[in-house]
Amino acid sequence: MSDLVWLIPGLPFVGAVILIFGGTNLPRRLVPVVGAGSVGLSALMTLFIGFEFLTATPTAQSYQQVVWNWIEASGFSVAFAFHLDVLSLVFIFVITFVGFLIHLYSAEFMASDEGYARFFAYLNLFVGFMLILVMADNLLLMYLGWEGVGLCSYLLIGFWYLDEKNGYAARKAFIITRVGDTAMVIGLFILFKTFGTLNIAGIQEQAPQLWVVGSSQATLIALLLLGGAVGKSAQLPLQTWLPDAMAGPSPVSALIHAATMVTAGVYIIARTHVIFELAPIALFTVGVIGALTLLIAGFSALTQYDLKRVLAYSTISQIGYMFLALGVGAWSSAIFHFMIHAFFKALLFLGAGAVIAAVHHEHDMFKMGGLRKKLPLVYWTFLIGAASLAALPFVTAGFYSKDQILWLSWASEKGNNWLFLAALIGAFITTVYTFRMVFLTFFGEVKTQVTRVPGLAINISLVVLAILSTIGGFIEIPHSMGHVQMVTDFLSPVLPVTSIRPGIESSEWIIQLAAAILSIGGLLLAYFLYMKRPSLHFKIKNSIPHLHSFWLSGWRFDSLYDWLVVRPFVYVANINKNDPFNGPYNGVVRAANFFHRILSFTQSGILRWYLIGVVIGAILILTLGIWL
Amino acid sequence: MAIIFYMASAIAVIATVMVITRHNLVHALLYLVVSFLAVAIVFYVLGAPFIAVLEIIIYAGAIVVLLIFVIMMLNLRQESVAQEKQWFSGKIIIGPLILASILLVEMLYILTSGEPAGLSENMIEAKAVGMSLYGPYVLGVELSGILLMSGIVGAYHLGRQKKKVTHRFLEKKEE
Amino acid sequence: MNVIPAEYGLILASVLFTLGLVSLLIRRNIIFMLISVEIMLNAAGIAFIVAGSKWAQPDGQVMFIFILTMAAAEVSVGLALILQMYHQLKTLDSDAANKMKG
Amino acid sequence: MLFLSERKEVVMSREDLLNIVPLFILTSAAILILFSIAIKRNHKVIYVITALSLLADFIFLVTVDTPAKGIIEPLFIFDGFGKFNFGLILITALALTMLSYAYFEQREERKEEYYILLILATLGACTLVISKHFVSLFLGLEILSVSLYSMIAYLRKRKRSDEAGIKYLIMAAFSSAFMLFGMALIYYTTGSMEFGAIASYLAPFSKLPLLMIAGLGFLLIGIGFKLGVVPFHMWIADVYEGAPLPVTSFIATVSKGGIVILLVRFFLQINGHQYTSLVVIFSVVAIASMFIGNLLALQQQNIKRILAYSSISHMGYILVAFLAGGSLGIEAVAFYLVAYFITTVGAFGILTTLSDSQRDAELFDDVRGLFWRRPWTAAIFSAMLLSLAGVPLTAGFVGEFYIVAAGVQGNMWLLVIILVINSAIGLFYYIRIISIMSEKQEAIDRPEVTLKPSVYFISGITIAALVIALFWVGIFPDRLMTLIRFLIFS
Amino acid sequence: MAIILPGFIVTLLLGGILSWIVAKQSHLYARWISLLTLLANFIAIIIIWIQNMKSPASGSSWILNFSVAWIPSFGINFHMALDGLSLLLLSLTFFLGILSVLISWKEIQSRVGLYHFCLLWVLAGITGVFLTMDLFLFYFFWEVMLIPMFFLILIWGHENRRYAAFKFFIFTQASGLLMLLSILGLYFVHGGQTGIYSFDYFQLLGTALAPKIGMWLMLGFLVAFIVKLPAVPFHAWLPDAHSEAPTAGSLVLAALMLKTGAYGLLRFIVPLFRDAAMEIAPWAMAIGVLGILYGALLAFSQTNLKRLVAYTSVSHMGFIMLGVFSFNEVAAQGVVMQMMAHGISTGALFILAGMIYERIHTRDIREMGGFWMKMPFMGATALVFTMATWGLPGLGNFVAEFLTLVGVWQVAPMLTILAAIGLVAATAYSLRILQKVFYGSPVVSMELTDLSFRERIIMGALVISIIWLGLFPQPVLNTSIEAVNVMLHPNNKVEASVLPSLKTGDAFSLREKGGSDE
Repeated sequence: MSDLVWLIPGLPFVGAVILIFGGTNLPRRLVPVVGAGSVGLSALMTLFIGFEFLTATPTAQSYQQVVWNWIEASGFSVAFAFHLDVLSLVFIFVITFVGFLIHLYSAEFMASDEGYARFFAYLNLFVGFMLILVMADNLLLMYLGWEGVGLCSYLLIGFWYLDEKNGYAARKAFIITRVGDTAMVIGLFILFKTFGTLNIAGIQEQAPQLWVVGSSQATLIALLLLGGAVGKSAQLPLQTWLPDAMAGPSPVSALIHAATMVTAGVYIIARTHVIFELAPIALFTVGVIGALTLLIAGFSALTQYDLKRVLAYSTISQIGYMFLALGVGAWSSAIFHFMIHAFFKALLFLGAGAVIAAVHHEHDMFKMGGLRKKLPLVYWTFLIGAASLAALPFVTAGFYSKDQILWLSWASEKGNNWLFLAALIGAFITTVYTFRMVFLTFFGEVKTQVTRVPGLAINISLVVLAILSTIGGFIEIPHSMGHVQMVTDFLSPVLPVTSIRPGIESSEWIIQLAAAILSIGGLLLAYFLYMKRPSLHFKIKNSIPHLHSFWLSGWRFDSLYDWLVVRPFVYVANINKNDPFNGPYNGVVRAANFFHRILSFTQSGILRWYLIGVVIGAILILTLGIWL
Repeated sequence: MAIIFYMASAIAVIATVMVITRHNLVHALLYLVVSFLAVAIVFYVLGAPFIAVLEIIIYAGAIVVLLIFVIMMLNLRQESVAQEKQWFSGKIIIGPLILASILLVEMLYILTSGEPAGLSENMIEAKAVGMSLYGPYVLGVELSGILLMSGIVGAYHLGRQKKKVTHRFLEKKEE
Repeated sequence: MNVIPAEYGLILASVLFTLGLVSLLIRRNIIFMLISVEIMLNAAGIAFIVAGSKWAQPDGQVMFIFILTMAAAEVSVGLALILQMYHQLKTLDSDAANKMKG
Repeated sequence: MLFLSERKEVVMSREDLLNIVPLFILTSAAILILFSIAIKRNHKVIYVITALSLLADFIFLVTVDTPAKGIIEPLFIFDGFGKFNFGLILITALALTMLSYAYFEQREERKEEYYILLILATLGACTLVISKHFVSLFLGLEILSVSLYSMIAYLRKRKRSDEAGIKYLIMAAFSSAFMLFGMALIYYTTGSMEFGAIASYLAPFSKLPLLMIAGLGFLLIGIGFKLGVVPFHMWIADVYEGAPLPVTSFIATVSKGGIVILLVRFFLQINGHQYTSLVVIFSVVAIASMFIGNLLALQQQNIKRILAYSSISHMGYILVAFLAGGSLGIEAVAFYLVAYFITTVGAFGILTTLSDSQRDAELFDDVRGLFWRRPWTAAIFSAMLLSLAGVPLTAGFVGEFYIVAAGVQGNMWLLVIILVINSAIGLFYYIRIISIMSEKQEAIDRPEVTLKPSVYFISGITIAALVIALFWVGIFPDRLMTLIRFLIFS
Repeated sequence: MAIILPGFIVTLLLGGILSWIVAKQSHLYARWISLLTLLANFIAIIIIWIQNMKSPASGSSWILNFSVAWIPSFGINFHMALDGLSLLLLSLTFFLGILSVLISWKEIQSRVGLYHFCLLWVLAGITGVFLTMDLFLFYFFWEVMLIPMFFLILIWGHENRRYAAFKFFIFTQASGLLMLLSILGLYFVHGGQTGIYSFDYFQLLGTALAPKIGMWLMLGFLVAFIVKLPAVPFHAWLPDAHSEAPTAGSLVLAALMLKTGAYGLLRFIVPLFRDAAMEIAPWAMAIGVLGILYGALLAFSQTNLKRLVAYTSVSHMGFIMLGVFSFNEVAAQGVVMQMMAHGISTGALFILAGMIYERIHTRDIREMGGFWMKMPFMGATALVFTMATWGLPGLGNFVAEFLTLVGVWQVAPMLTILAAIGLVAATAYSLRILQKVFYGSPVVSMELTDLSFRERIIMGALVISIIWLGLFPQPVLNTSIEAVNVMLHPNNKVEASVLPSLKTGDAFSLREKGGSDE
């Protein structure tokens, strides 16, 4: 069965190829069958292979499969090979299953769209590339997947291409991530120069022998890889593309911009954790970036009007948590949070999509309200997702995953108080904006007509995800509550266990209590501001208009980059449009023509003038003769 | 002998200056004859009596006559003199004069730079010239015949509409 | 005083040559130009005679005879052309013959 | 005339006689035509006589086995170099004759004297290439010049023809005067007019005496005038424009070729390369010619004038090879002349076939859209122009290659680089003509040709032969190279 | 067997003439004859390739060798030889040749015969450049390919064709002449040292050059190659020529003719002037990087679609400069890949531009938009090739650029970083194409038809090739590796690589007799 590993990414590609070539000729009914079916098959394959892999005796640490030799040139050798271990299994699992659910959702959600086949083709392509990304056995192949998902993200953000705005958002997303990717590519160059290979396992093996902890080269490489991760995962300072990426259809936001692609940065850091561990500065940077991002995005989320933008900022913020976890060396916690986040954020996006579809594609939360009655299933599932996001204690999966991060950011050897504080504030804000969203959308008076009620496919996906976002947390329960460590144990062959500062284990419950209080406090605050005294939040908003618009615009990062990069680039490009290098050549031409005119003037047609020419020649010759 | 050379040279130069400053073509031609005659004397002094004679016959005689023929034929009258005066204005002369004087100075410098040499006082008689002409240079003589032939044919073709003045004259010279 | 320095002969030739040249440059009347060319050719002939005399050879004189021939042919064709030109342009102004330029 | 020489004591051996027969054939042909005119004017007959005599002369030259090097003291030398160029001039003259027929047939002028003048001019040029003495140099040059005066002004109804004739006459006589003065100075200095004797006089000098420089300088004026190099180039465009097309091509090829050969012979004999002053003077002339010629042609609208100006720069190119010296340099000059002759005759030949009875085809309007009206003509003309530009597949390319090779071997880097720059400038106006031809516009209305097609047949054959030669030499130049090398060093 | 090498060229030349002749009967004949000629050549080269892949490496990088005396007076032979590099480029040439005939099927309606004549002759010249092993012959073909190209632009080009054609011709010819000077210089230096005057590549390979002479000679070659390549600031001819040429002309220019410059760098500069090239390598690489960035910058601001694509070529060719002058094997392999991949991807973009022009008669992207709606198939192919342009992994250009950069990193990290920044800029301009042309709301009201069957074949072939190059580049890399190694390390392998049938020593013995050689 393991021989068929290549089929996991292969099947979605096959689906994509069928959809591309079949295109509009394919019967409309068949489109979702192919699209969702291929991913579903892939998910099944994952189950079987995962099962086999885990039950194999003796327990295999990893499994490699070389499909073919990709590039081999004078010592540069890279294979098209897959690598299976527990880390990738988690990701594959999330990708295929959440992916399948989102496909299922899309089958209904996009049913009336003209580009139905195109949508599924892109989506399948994305799943394929994403799987390659997480299954790649070397960094170059991973880069292939990395760029591939970027491409699909671009295509899907700009899926409704008729609107210029969407195209702009798509380009923005792509180019900004490209900046990060470029840094990563440079990292690959250095890695190759250092190790002579790009094979991840090989690098993991050699790195500790080659570098001591804190080696500058390791730091450099780690920072460059971090660059890629930051771009792809929309972290500071390359986070600005994600809110705009919401221009894509909601399933896209769910799959790409919440569950999978944006967490690729988390994956790559986890994957190359050996390097990061050798580079404490880089690792610390990861934590700081995570902390800052989660705050910045959280504050921005507080002010948004657009339902999906709230979710987008929230995604940035949550990935910030994951980065924070990585930064403090809580590797498995990051992965755990990734998984849970994939569930509830996909759920939220899908729910939001259903809401938006129901109200004539209205995105503004302030124009919604009272949808609780009209869309009960959506409401309930959305509420579950929101609770999970807000990490309401005990019943939600989000609580368990986030709590672990909070705890470790304080307790880990690499953690510190500031990071912890940031995480704590972030948790509070998260609850506030989450329930602001819930209250504004589903409570209050009815402002819009509901025209479209979700059908079976959407409901199934929502329900399944809602279940996952609830029970998903119970696989990892903190010491203070019963100590289940399924994820950490599961990942332990690949990711080291976090070392805790000695002697503080007992204080874990304090942290948990604080977190629980904060999240409930946030809920109450939101309730007070948006349900009880709805006028109050307007007052607050009006009292701090500058801060509000500052947050609304995502801390003005867009304007900053506009001024720093975009405008100068466009300006320089435009002034150069006519290629100044033509200047010298035109100058030569002009000079030649000038001399031509002068010389033509000497050809006056007058005989005596010609004779004078000869005489001058004679004088010159004699002068030269005398002079030399 | 030398004094004759100097005098003849002076006359030649002065006559030539007169030639180039006259407005009237016929006057100029008369000065030209004087110049040629003076040059003929110079030739004689330099020991080339045969050439001196040829100079008089052909340059001072034939060529000048030919020119006068044409002038008569074209019937150039008083207005041409006036025209010539007008063309021969001061401004136009300066440039060429400067150039020519530069050239002259350079030539004089070069000519006097060489080692001084005397001229032989021996006459080279017509016979010697003839021996040379029909000895080593006989093919040259034949080529000059061809040269004249091309002159005739050309002049004949170009001047055909006219009374064949030029033609007849040249035929005579061909003999 | 009896021996004439050879350079003097050449100087005479060059002075006459230059005079011819000046005339050629300043005259617009085409017949005058032809005359000027004759003066120059004659001057070149003088130079040959001087050279022949210097080396006491007849070759200079032979060359003079060829120059003479050439001058005659030149003048005859030249005059024919001048007639032609006078008939077409009704002038002897050499500057008038400037239809071709540039 | 042979009787005369037989009677004298001057010894003329059988070899000498055989050597001089080619000149004799030309002279006889001229006289034969003269008689033929006297009996009855018939264009066709005279044309045939001319063509046959040129052909016979050429055949005689190549078939009759004469000793490798014959000298007729003091005037002539018959060596391989001379004979090669003699033959080249004859064959060029033959081609021009072929092209002339159709051209003059259209014109009501009396045509017959033209052929006499053509033969005499050819004779003059041939004299130049075999002369080794000032007398033969001077006479050859003057035969050429005097014939050309009349040939240029041959079409008397054309004002421009006349104007060109007058200009050429005055300028030629003027430069001849300079040249004669220069010769006199050289004679005065060295006491001889024979190249060899001059060379042996000069041999001990490492630096030229001033008088000698002046003499050579004046001589150069005469030669430079005929070659049309800067600063003696100004006549060239006017004369090219004014002269009838076949005459223009005659001036461009035969007249210049003869002088080039003479220059090479003289310069080599006196070993001019060792005198800095001469080399500098020639280099300056070469550089100026290349630049000024090309720049003058740059935006010119008249094709004849373009070709005139381009010929200035081509002479500059030849001077580069000439200055490079060495055996390669001489070969290059000879080879380039062949290529240049083929190309120039071809280009003017095409213009000849395009001309009508009113005027010559020389304006851009005359060739506009030619590719669509007469594709073959246009293609051939393009080939000729590209050959002038030195583009591969054509003879001009190999010629240019040869020159550059000679220049590189002689380490004349400055000249060679200037040559390259000028090739690029030159390319512009050649391809400009081509682009005019490819424009998709109909040409201005011109009267239809009224001549019998058979008249054009001859021109057509000639041009076809030229095209074949152009590509043959361009693609398989080895034969010609070997021949030149063999003749020069035999 | 070796006769096939001149056979390629002769077939093309004859095919061209034949097309011209039969076009009088029917345009269709001319098209079919051109197509079949190219197809025959393509099949032949593929057969050679396959055969050669089977046989194990014989230690020699040369597969076929053909030599006859041409101009013995100068030691010039009609010498052609085929190694892996030539093989690849020939395959590319014939492949794209076939496509260029196909894309002209409808586009060219006037002077069809002459058109195909020119097209085939250009290809013949390019083939000659890739095959010849005699420097004179190389120069010969180098120039020969210009003329028909000049006519292609001049006669069948767009509005400003005259200017473009002139600029193209003069730039390339002038630079070519400088190369001729260097060739001759090398010839005489070699002859002076060994007494053997020959233009033969293998003879000249071992020439020892004084540093200064070597530098100047190298610069002569370099100018010719980097004008053709082109490298900034010698690129001024390219945007004009590319944007004014007919589609097939742009295709041949971009995909093939530029490669002759790259080929020249690899084949001549590197082995012949190793020391001099090493010395200027930093500058050359800097020029390469400048080209990458500058080309990308200008591509971004263009409004003429073909001009835009032309500037992307400038940008991509910068990688070739960078790779060649890094003297690194990996980078050199990247350069070879870049030649192939850029040929296909940029060629495809020009073809697309041509197809759009056929439909809406403008190349101004401001007048385009929303084409995806009407022409999804075209949009999809455009997507593939814009992706290739910015180097999406999985497509050929990525392999090329990555190998180049990995190689270059070994010697010049800073330049590599700058070049990598160029990749970001590449994303910007290529997405701009997609956005302006295919996305947005449709501005053209006229009826647009999606790709026809013929056009689908063309684009399909290109798409398959670029993906094949991206995913399975190994056959290409294997084919070129030997040749590239020989060029990078001339000392070890050159002797072995000369085939026994060469005899160039006897040429040009006359030269020594020529008296006045200094």
